[in-house]
Amino acid sequence: MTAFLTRTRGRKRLHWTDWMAYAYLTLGVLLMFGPVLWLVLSSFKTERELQNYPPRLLPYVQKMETVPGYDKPLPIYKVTAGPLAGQEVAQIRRIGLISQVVKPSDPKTVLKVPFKDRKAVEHVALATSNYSKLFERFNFFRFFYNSTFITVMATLITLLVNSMAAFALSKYQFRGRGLVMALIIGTLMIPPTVVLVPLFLIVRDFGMIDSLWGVIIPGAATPTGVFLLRQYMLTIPDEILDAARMDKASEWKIYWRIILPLSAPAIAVLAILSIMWRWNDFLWPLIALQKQENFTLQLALNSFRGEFTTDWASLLAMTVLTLVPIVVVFAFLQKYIATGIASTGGK
Amino acid sequence: MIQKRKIAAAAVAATFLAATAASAEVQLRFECAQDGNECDTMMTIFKQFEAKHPDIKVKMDLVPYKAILENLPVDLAAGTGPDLAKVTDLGGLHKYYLDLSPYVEKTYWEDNFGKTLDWYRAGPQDKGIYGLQTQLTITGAFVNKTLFDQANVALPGKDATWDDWAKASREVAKATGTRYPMAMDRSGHRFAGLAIPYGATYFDADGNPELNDPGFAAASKQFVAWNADGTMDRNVWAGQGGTSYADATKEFVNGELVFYYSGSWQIQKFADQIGDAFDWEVVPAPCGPAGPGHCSGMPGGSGVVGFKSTKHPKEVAELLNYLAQPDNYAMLEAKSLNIPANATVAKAGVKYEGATPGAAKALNAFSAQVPTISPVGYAYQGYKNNRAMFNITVTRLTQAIVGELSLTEALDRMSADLKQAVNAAQ
Amino acid sequence: MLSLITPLMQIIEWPMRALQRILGPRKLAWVFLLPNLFLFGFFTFLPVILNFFYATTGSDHILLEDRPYVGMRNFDELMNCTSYLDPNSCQIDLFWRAVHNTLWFIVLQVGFMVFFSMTTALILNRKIRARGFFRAVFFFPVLLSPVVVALVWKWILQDQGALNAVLDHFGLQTVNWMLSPTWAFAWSVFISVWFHMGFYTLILLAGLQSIPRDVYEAAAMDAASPWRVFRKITLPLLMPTMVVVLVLSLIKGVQTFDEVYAFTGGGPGSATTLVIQFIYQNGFAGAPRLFGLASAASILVAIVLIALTAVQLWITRRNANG
Amino acid sequence: MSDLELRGVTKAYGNVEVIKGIDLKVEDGDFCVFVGPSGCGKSTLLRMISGLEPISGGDVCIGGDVVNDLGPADRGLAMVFQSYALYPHMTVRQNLSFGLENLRASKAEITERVTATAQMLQIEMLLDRRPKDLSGGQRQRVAIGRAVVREPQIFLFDEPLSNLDAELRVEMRGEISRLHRRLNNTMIYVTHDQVEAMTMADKIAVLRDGRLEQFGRPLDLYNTPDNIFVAGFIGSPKMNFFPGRVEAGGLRLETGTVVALPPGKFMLNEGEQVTLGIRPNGMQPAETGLPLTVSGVERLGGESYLYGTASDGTAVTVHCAGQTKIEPGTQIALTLETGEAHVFSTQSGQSLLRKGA
Repeated sequence: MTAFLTRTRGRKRLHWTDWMAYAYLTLGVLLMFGPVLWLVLSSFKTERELQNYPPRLLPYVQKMETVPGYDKPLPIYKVTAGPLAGQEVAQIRRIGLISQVVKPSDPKTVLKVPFKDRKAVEHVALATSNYSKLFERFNFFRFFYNSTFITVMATLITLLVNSMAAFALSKYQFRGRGLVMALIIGTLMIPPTVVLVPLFLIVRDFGMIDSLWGVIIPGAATPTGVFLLRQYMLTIPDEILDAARMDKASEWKIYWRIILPLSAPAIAVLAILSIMWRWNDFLWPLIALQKQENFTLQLALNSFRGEFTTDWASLLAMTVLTLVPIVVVFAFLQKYIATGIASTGGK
Repeated sequence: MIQKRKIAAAAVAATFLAATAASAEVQLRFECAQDGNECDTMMTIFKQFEAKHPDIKVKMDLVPYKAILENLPVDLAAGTGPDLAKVTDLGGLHKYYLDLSPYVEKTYWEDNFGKTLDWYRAGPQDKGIYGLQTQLTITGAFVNKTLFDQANVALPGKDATWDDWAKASREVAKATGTRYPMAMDRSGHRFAGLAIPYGATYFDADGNPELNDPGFAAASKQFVAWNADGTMDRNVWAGQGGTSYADATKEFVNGELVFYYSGSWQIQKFADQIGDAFDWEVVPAPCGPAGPGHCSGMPGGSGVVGFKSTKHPKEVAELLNYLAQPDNYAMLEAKSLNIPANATVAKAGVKYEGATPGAAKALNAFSAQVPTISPVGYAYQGYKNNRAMFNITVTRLTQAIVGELSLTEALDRMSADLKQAVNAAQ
Repeated sequence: MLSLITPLMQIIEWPMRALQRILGPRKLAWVFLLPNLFLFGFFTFLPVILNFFYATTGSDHILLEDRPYVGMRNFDELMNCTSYLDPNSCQIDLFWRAVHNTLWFIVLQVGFMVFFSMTTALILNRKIRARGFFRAVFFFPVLLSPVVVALVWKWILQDQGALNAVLDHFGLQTVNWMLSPTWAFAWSVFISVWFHMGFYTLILLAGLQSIPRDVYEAAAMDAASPWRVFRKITLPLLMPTMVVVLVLSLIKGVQTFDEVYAFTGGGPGSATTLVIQFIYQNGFAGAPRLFGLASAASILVAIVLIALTAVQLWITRRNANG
Repeated sequence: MSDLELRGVTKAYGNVEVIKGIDLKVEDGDFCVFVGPSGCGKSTLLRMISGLEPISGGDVCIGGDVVNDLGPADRGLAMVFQSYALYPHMTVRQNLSFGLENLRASKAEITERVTATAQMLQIEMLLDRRPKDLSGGQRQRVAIGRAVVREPQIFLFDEPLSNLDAELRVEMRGEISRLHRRLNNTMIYVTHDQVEAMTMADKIAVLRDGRLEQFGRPLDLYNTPDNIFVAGFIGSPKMNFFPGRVEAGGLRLETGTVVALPPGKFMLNEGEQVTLGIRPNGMQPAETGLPLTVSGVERLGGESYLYGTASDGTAVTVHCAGQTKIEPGTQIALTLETGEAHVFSTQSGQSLLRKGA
């Protein structure tokens, strides 16, 4: 438990708390990652396999074989009962409750097998066409560019604007500070869904509808970000700022040379969150963007959802594709979260 | 406002007309969401149109269905809508529609699209032409024929009632060990396919909508009972809440369901996914206590409309008129595997492209049901607040199924909800 | 990255220095706030204000200028109950069902969320092997879209889903999870914790970095018991971050919608219908859109949330002092 | 010239006055220590001098100029903070050069001054490390180095040694004193530790409750404290205080003992309530005198301390040379060396020493 809390137990033998921790993590991997892994596997399933009920873990397809005398490959079944029990046969056609089959070794002789006494022979196969279809179907790279542009610009603006505000709100005493803070947290209380329409009308009046900036700008001053950064900056000792002031640093310099680097963990978190929000954002781009050439990956992905049916095979493949960049970004940024540099030299 | 905008647009156009010839090209934006390939097929036809009208370009924005349902009305209200779109809330968006009648041959449209034109209109007095029904759907029942064969139960005949089907399905399910005898999509629209044979009228004598007529109540009672005794697959309705949609496609495709009440749009999917696993069929619309005249499915579907806010009404109308022509329309229906709403095309019959024999047979079976659709079905489909009624039915009926409300309470709540919705929509 | 930022910051330094000379360091705070306040004011605050106006209007028109003023009618309708404890006695019974569900939901969800994200953050903060991998694992679900999350959990929990298959394999009683109101609710809480836990873990992980290592070393020298170390050192020093997590998890807990909606649709019946679903279905997916009612409901929710947050902050502040 | 003068300086937060008007002049090159119990306002006063804390009233003058409106960086000061406040994300070298960069010194000059400072403080080998990799003493040196490198007119120290262990503290004390002799700058040093004050200061300012109690050389404060507070605060162990009353020819203590005082040294009015102050080394065990019950004995080898209570309950500390044989629990008597005694008015606490005596 101490090790839980202190992280600096540098002994060679594993403490029992280490075992606990690893047990927890193993369970975590199963529970947190298992479903995700299943999704990734499922993105390689055919639409038919996805509709399979009950669902299966791995992507299966029925074995097909080319039998001499037949133009198309025939599906292979295993016979479960009767004289042919245990043998693999290729089905030519099914009429009512009877299957007409041939043995691949003897394609001339047509046999009849009760429909109930056969079982499809299946093997694991990846339906990579789910992926290749995406690139044929629409201009994937255009959507990728739009998503990337929105994500990068929005994150940069969010980080700059939010960290400046958080700096002011955490390190200055001024009249109205409490009010500003209360307003910022207060607006969090109104569910975002309900303000979409008013926001749409405002953005329209700014002339930003159907432009990428119309997606970038409105969410840039996120209250969550300001709140998160402010609370982190509160933990930075004021004496460091004083020291910098004595060192003739201007307030702006204190902001970007002292506060920003010292808030690196929180900035990294906000960067990850902002990237994630923007990359995955669906509702707002859906309403703010109209022309297909401005669409983001999420909009394209959701266009697989029709009125009655969803093309899950394509949707899952696209989901996995859109996940890849953000996972890479996370892997890169997560190490900054652990950059503990808060030691100021004091006790 | 629109008038002003038109004048401004005209002025701008006049100024630049001489200067730039290229600016004479008209671009039409078409917003579309699809289940299969409807939008893509329409685009191929539009390409042919472009070839004939080099000055008009059609640009399609393929969007999630959610955008059509939830965002398009906001866009239209805010004046940022597209020129035309494929919509499903046919009556609800009426106030934004462009009247095509000044630009198209009215008699052709009237003769061929007859009843569906009403769905886009404001009311009986309205004689405008607003939309082209590109996808006519009809609700109906699919059965797993193979299971019937295995159980050695004969399919109930042409005039079989819902009750007959329930009995037969239960028998088949029991004999074959199938999990679910019957299922119905979780939709108020589908429920009408049960309610109409039970005598539901949906409108009172004055034409006001209602959700508590005796027929409707009887159907509700039956439906709740079937959910309670396991005749209906409870997962579909009781496993959900609110207005969310759910279907039993999975169960049917996997042979776990004997009788599935859904609609014509499923055919393509069934053909693809069931393949050779079992035989399935579309059966005639089940009847009910209300008698033979009421054996009817619910019509529905989507259509393409132009919007008043467009700067190019003439071009929009030309485009829709082109699509409405028998050859083009037939091609659209043939490729997207839909039932034609155009009388000429329907009479000639559609040669469905790439459809398996089973699918083609099913499509034709549904086509055959179109003429027998009950007037109640047409009226219900054409009522502008029908989506509110669908939603209310689903929400409240589910509450009765899971026991949150008694059936009486549920019916009372439906009436109250409907009143609130109708008031708000006025 | 740094080579990009430095010149930019240096360019801004000139005007900022001039402003500092004119305004003095204290008023400069407003300059730092200004860009954020501008964006916030127009794109976050103004829509919220407009929302208040929507709440006092009726009809299904979308533009505010088309909507007739109805005063407090929307609020009156929502509040019209014989007993607030019995949704069936209310005019808008579904709203009150949703309120009841949501209250239960946040009690469970916020509790589990804070507990598990805290535990996970503490463990991930240790010197363990493959730390980056484990962090990613716990953060992964956050990256998924609600539809996909609901899809995979339906595979697991549906009548013939993976969980029942496992139960069946071990000869245990299977349950149709989606049809039981209690289980569907419990799983909704679970899924939403599963979905969002990584978010709070990440915030706490960053917060843990602000605790100087030497403090722990000193505590280790004092042979303080682990629980005491946590209670007396980690927690107080983590307090600013803890406040973020508590406040955000409460607010976002009340606003839970997407994943539960995609998972159960609010069912069975209305067993998992949460307040935001009510708002969404009336204001957005509704036909006709009862936008006024939805706005009014959102304001009532906000009022309750403000009260709850105030209580929460008051308690954390008191605890921090004591 | 870098003398510092405070004229009627006050500080108030809202209605609460924390600095209640202080006048003080620190000469150029002086090492001046602000000392007082915690909460006396000494750190606030220092921050007001530095410019980090705006003043509410009065003037701060440096080198004869009023600097009230100048920012901290423009006053030509450097400060060493209690927590050192090193920039944790910068190396030692960057910590030292940050201020110089802000002053727009040339690269060459920065390198030169940083190297020189590092050499002087013997931290050259630490230049590329970060603060978290340094020991407490090393961090302290870096903190001082960061102040030194800027070559300020006046150094400000805010309890810089309070985070160090006892041994290091003694060492650093010497170090700072040497630094002062070497740079010969004005230094203002805040501490709550009177030993630090006594050992390092040229001048001590004793503060209490936002007021300046006394300002002067260390030994002046020790020998002629202006009031009971200063008398009790300066000197270790603390001065002993006996309540009593002025009688003809001397003082009658509460214990009943009568003490004769040097005539004319104090302004005494018969019957007045006074407090007799006498340092532990102003008393000796003897055959007769003030009775004392010994409760504890500390033998330090070269000297010993006795702790006990007088008959009226007053706690008393006595210093003895050598290794005393007195055991705890015994009753002894003390003679008081009245030549070293101080007398204060019990009512005002002010010393009753006759000026010029």
